[in-house]
Amino acid sequence: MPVLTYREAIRAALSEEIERDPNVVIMGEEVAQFSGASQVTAGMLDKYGPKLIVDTPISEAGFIGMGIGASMLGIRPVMELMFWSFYSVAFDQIVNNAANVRYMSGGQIACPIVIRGPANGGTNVGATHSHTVENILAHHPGLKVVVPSNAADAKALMKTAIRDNDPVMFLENTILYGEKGEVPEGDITLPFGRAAIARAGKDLTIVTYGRCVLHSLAAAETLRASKGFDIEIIDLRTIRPLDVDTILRSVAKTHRLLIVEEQRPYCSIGSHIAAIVQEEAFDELDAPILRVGTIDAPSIYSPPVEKQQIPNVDRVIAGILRLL
Amino acid sequence: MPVLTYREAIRAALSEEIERDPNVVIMGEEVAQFSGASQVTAGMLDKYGPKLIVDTPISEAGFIGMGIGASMLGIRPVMELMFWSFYSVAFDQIVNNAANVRYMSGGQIACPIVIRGPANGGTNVGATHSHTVENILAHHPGLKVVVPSNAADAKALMKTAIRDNDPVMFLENTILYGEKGEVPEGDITLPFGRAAIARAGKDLTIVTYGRCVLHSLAAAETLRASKGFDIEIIDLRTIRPLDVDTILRSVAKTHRLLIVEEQRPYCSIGSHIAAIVQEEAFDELDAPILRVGTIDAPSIYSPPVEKQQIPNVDRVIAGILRLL
Amino acid sequence: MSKKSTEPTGAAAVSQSPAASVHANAPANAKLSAEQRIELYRKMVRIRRFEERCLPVYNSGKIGGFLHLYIGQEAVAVGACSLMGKDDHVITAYRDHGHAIAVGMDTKPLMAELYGKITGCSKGKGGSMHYFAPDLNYWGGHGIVGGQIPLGTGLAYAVKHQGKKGAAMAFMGDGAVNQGAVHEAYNLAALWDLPVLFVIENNGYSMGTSQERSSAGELGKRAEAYDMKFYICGGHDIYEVRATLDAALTRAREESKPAVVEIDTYRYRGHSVADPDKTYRDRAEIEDYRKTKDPIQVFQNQLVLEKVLTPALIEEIDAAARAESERAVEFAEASPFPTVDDIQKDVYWETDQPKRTSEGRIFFNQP
Amino acid sequence: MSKKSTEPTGAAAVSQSPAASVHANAPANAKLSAEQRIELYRKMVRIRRFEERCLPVYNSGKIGGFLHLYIGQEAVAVGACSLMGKDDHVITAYRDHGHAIAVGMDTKPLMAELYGKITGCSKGKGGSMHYFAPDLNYWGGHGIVGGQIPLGTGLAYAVKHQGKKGAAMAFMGDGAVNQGAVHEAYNLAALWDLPVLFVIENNGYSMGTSQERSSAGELGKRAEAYDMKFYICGGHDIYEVRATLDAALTRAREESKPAVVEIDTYRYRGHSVADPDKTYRDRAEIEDYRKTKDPIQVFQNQLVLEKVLTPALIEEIDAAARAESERAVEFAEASPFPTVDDIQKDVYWETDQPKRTSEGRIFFNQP
Ligand SMILES: Cc1ncc(C[n+]2csc(CCOP(=O)(O)OP(=O)(O)O)c2C)c(N)n1
Ligand SMILES: Cc1ncc(C[n+]2csc(CCOP(=O)(O)OP(=O)(O)O)c2C)c(N)n1
Ligand SMILES: [Mg+2]
Ligand SMILES: [Mg+2]
Repeated sequence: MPVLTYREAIRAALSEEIERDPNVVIMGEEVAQFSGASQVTAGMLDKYGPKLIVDTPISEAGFIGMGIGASMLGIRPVMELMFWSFYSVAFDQIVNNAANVRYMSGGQIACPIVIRGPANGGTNVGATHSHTVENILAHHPGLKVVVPSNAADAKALMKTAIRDNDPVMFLENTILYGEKGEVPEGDITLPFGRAAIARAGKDLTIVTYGRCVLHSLAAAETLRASKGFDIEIIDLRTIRPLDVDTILRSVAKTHRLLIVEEQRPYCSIGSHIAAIVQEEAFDELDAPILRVGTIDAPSIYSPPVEKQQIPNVDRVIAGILRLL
Repeated sequence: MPVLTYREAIRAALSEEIERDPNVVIMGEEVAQFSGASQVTAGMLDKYGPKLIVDTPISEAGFIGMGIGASMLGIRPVMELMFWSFYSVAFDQIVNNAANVRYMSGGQIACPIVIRGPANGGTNVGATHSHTVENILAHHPGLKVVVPSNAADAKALMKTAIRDNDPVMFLENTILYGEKGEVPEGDITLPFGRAAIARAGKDLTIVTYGRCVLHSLAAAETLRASKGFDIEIIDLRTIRPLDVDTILRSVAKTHRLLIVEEQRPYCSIGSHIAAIVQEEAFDELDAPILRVGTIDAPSIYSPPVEKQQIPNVDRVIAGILRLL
Repeated sequence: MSKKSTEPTGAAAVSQSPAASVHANAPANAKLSAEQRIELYRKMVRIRRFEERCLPVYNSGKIGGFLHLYIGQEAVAVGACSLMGKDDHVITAYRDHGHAIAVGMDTKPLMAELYGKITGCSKGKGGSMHYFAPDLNYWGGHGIVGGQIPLGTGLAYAVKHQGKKGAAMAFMGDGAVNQGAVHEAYNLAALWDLPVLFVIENNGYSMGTSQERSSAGELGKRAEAYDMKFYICGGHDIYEVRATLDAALTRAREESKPAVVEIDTYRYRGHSVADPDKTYRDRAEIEDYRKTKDPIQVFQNQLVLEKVLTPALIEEIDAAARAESERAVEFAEASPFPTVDDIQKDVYWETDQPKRTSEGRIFFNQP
Repeated sequence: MSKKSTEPTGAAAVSQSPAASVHANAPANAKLSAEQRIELYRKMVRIRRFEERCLPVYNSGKIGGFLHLYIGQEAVAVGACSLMGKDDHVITAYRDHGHAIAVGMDTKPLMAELYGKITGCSKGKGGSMHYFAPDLNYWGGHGIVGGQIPLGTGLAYAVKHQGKKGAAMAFMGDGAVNQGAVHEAYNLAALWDLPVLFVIENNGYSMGTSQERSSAGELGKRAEAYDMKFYICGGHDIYEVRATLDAALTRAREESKPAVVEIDTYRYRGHSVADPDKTYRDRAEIEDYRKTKDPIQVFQNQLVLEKVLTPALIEEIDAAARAESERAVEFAEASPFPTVDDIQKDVYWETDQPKRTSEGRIFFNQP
């Protein structure tokens, strides 16, 4: 199987879909001539031309709203936010127009738009550029939220996202862009809402997604070697829809749950999953559900300290050891 | 004790604070000449003049941002959002500037701003005007979030909010504005983070806030009469800071917890409280923590149906009956 | 309902000695047949009678939330929408009844929508602010001031991208121009030559705030900041509205160029029905407009002068419009409400299909 | 560090036969003492040497995140900030090193901030984009494009509200003018006569997007949309910057009037140090600016003409600036990092005090 970086995998999905469907356009700040601030769209302008690969002014509310409007007429815009953090200036367009227009029109309108870009900390870009926004997006019915952890998933989920007739919020990760993985060739898609068992195990369940899957896998291997723990790791892949069944099945087997997420704790995805699991698997739990997340403060710049603020292998290990 | 409406209580707090501190200004769309879309500031223009009671254009990002900037120099702006829903167009100013500027400056700057307005459903104003935003605000460290359920609290908490040196998000409720209550005279404040036991009981704990306190009290009285249940109701009053100790103490007594909130479920305040309580009171719980909230869809317009979408007395009773 | 609370349209109400519209000979108007002229007039009357009929329904408590009436502004929506070709699109804000009827929506589902009935044009989910008819190229009815303007720009983008010769008209009020999203859309449209008209219905007030208290400078002229063309015209004479927008639309379609069109108009009622309308303007101001510029009267006078309308026809049109709104009320009254199960329909495209395409939980219900 | 990677400032680098600045006699400049002129020059050199010194540190991996260099634009910040009185305030975007030094910040905590050290001006919490010195009326350093502009408007509002005769300068780039918040702030400032200058540092590019690819119309001229005055000037001649801003500031302070000031300038380096700077402009364009308009060279030539600077003094200033940046590096190197406990400090005013004022849980920690 070919090995691609996460970045290349997304680019491959974008390219294949643009070739497949004339309604697909790629838009955002610096996606064309500059070849993408994170190089995701590198080379695409040359290949597909300026009608399909479009640089925008720094006007997120304007161009995201424009994309939503265009999607109502059947265009399938894939809009890059240079950082998902910048959704803050387009927030109204996303949570009111994209999420609600179908509802307010009694189901007459579909918005097949994808909004994509990196949403993560760990790159020392400070409090205004390091938001993890999956909880805030997922809170809004009408939106779908995707957070791939590896190249193969990123490609397959991006293809699904572009073909989806609902607005899909696609959250990437600047630190994962360079990570390599085997990516099956051909037109492979993955349905939303199907989690992956990233590692099967029986002693404890870790529910996680995005880059934290990597931390969790490393922590599990370390503790396998040092303590013989056999940890199951569930990679959610999508946040809304959410594969609750896979989580519940695993908890019914391990009876212990740790949630690892790169989110600030208050009303995080992890808090929601904890609420669901304690409700629906109350009798299965042998211990409280614990969470490892981002230390509750704006993102600190200081590079070595930011490493400690967000989840890392050591903090995941510490979390596991509180449960086992 | 004088009886005031919730609306009058807030107005009294605003008036007393404006008289107390020359740095206080009231600003927002239609707060002056029109006397407030919800009449909260009625009469204040005549009394305090246009320098202190200021009508703004429909530019939430602009005027909220302006207020934040002014607060850095010691002004204490109390900014009205005609509906909290409109925070969506000022989102960046709130979550990046108000919440982060202290942090990014290493603690050099304080933002003593209050942003206030109604945040609730139930008035048939549809999907774009009925957001309950407490979870999204509370998620962001740097912000404080207040949600008073009655006139006395509204007054005392508003006074605290205006004197507070951090940005305070003050969430009112259009349906509560006309509710009357006794309000002690004089300069009474309430510290943030101190919940009220709205009703003492021993069979079950309800944690709630805002208008849902009223539903919960009514449900408790109904079930007291019909079934003899003795239900404890905790009114959080503030969402961040959160009075976790009072919740835990109550759960240690009742061993059963129902959370009632007017929020969509995914990553709601209730999901977060459930996550905390299952973690910190795991052995105290005799049953799963349940939640009664808003049915997970954008706000429907249809008046009789919207009544069913948000929590109401019947739905709270149904929730209680699932636990007792 | 009592006839008293309605605006007169009978010939007796003509308070001015009518002077012919100077825009009657503009190409867009000169080519109109008598039937077409009557149809324009009829639409304006139908809008007014429909909205007047809403008032007692609202006061009886059967309509919830907001009700923003368009009364006084009818010539704008009717004039504008009468120019739409098959690839032209319209979007507006919450004051959206006029445009809905102007594009051709049936008043029964409109009234049912106000009642929150499942037979409403948005199944009772949207209410007064959220009328939509994508089949008629009408994209609503939006509640966040200015938020629809980027959407309208996107409609124009799509039309252009798909190689069609259409244009989008994105309507907003005078207060909306101060929203950031409007400015961003202006720049995008001008930069990319998108065929969109930003139509400002300047009725002088954003709620209780007069234009001079909310906006620095002149509204239409702000287009110049983006090297965009702008037009300013009166909104009481439907011929003037049509003449102006015809020019702007033709340019948009042919040259793919955006423009701002500021149309001066006036609303007779409060901002919404809940607005007591006592704090920010004089009754005299309203009366003056009503007497001298009422768009229905002005057009009626014109068509009488043109001998297209007769007193009998005027009465007939009015009676028909009243009867129509009565039937709309009957339809709405007789229709059922959505059920609690309907709450979670129309949220996602996929869950509205017979078979879901994704797996897992997509709604997070609680008891 | 190698001298090679730095811009020359020696007299040898003067590539043009210097012509005296036509702005030398403007009141703001005519009144400057020789010492003051030298100080202006010194600040520009200090900014440049400081930033040049950052580069190898960045390349060694000791600076994380972004590093947006101001090299080429020094005359703007130094010129502008040299006009500040005690009630004048400044705020800018992420390209904020120049303004920081211009308002008088010490370079040691600036360098330490880049290292992420607790001795940094923002305790290592802000990094390159977030320099602040409220004690010097410098309100930062902001990362969201355009987001600082309403804040700057608020500074002006506060100054006016408090009855002081000051003004605020809110800096932004040419790309930022297309943000909605900027437009909203323009309208507010014009409507309410706030003493704020919106200073556009037009360096021709927003990242890789040239002005004509991002903005319709002319930037400064957009002020007219709000009936606001605007000024356009070159940014390579510090006298011109000072003459223009002096007029605008005086008007702002005296008449409480806002204005837009567009200053044409240029950045030599990529958008940030990570930008390979290969896709969107020619090297020749950079070289041309550097040769003909380098602000330090231009001012050096001017002051040599004025006989205020001598070759020896030029060398002395340069050497001192280099030594200063070297000391800044030493200071930063020797300083400690914040601890994990520091992460939750400086979030809330109240938790930074010896005693909290609220009760309950305010942070929600996890293991
Ligand atoms: C972002 C936002 N802010 C405030 C409101 C509340 N609001 C609704 S309509 C309105 C006035 C708008 O006036 P204008 O644009 O002139 O339109 P008109 O009502 O006159 O048709 C206001 C302030 C809103 N819906 N959205
Ligand atoms: C809202 C927002 N969108 C995008 C970015 C990413 N970004 C940072 S700087 C920049 C270019 C800004 O250019 P300009 O305003 O001309 O300032 P300059 O960098 O030239 O000083 C972009 C797109 C951002 N920080 N914030
Ligand atoms: Mg208006
Ligand atoms: Mg620039």
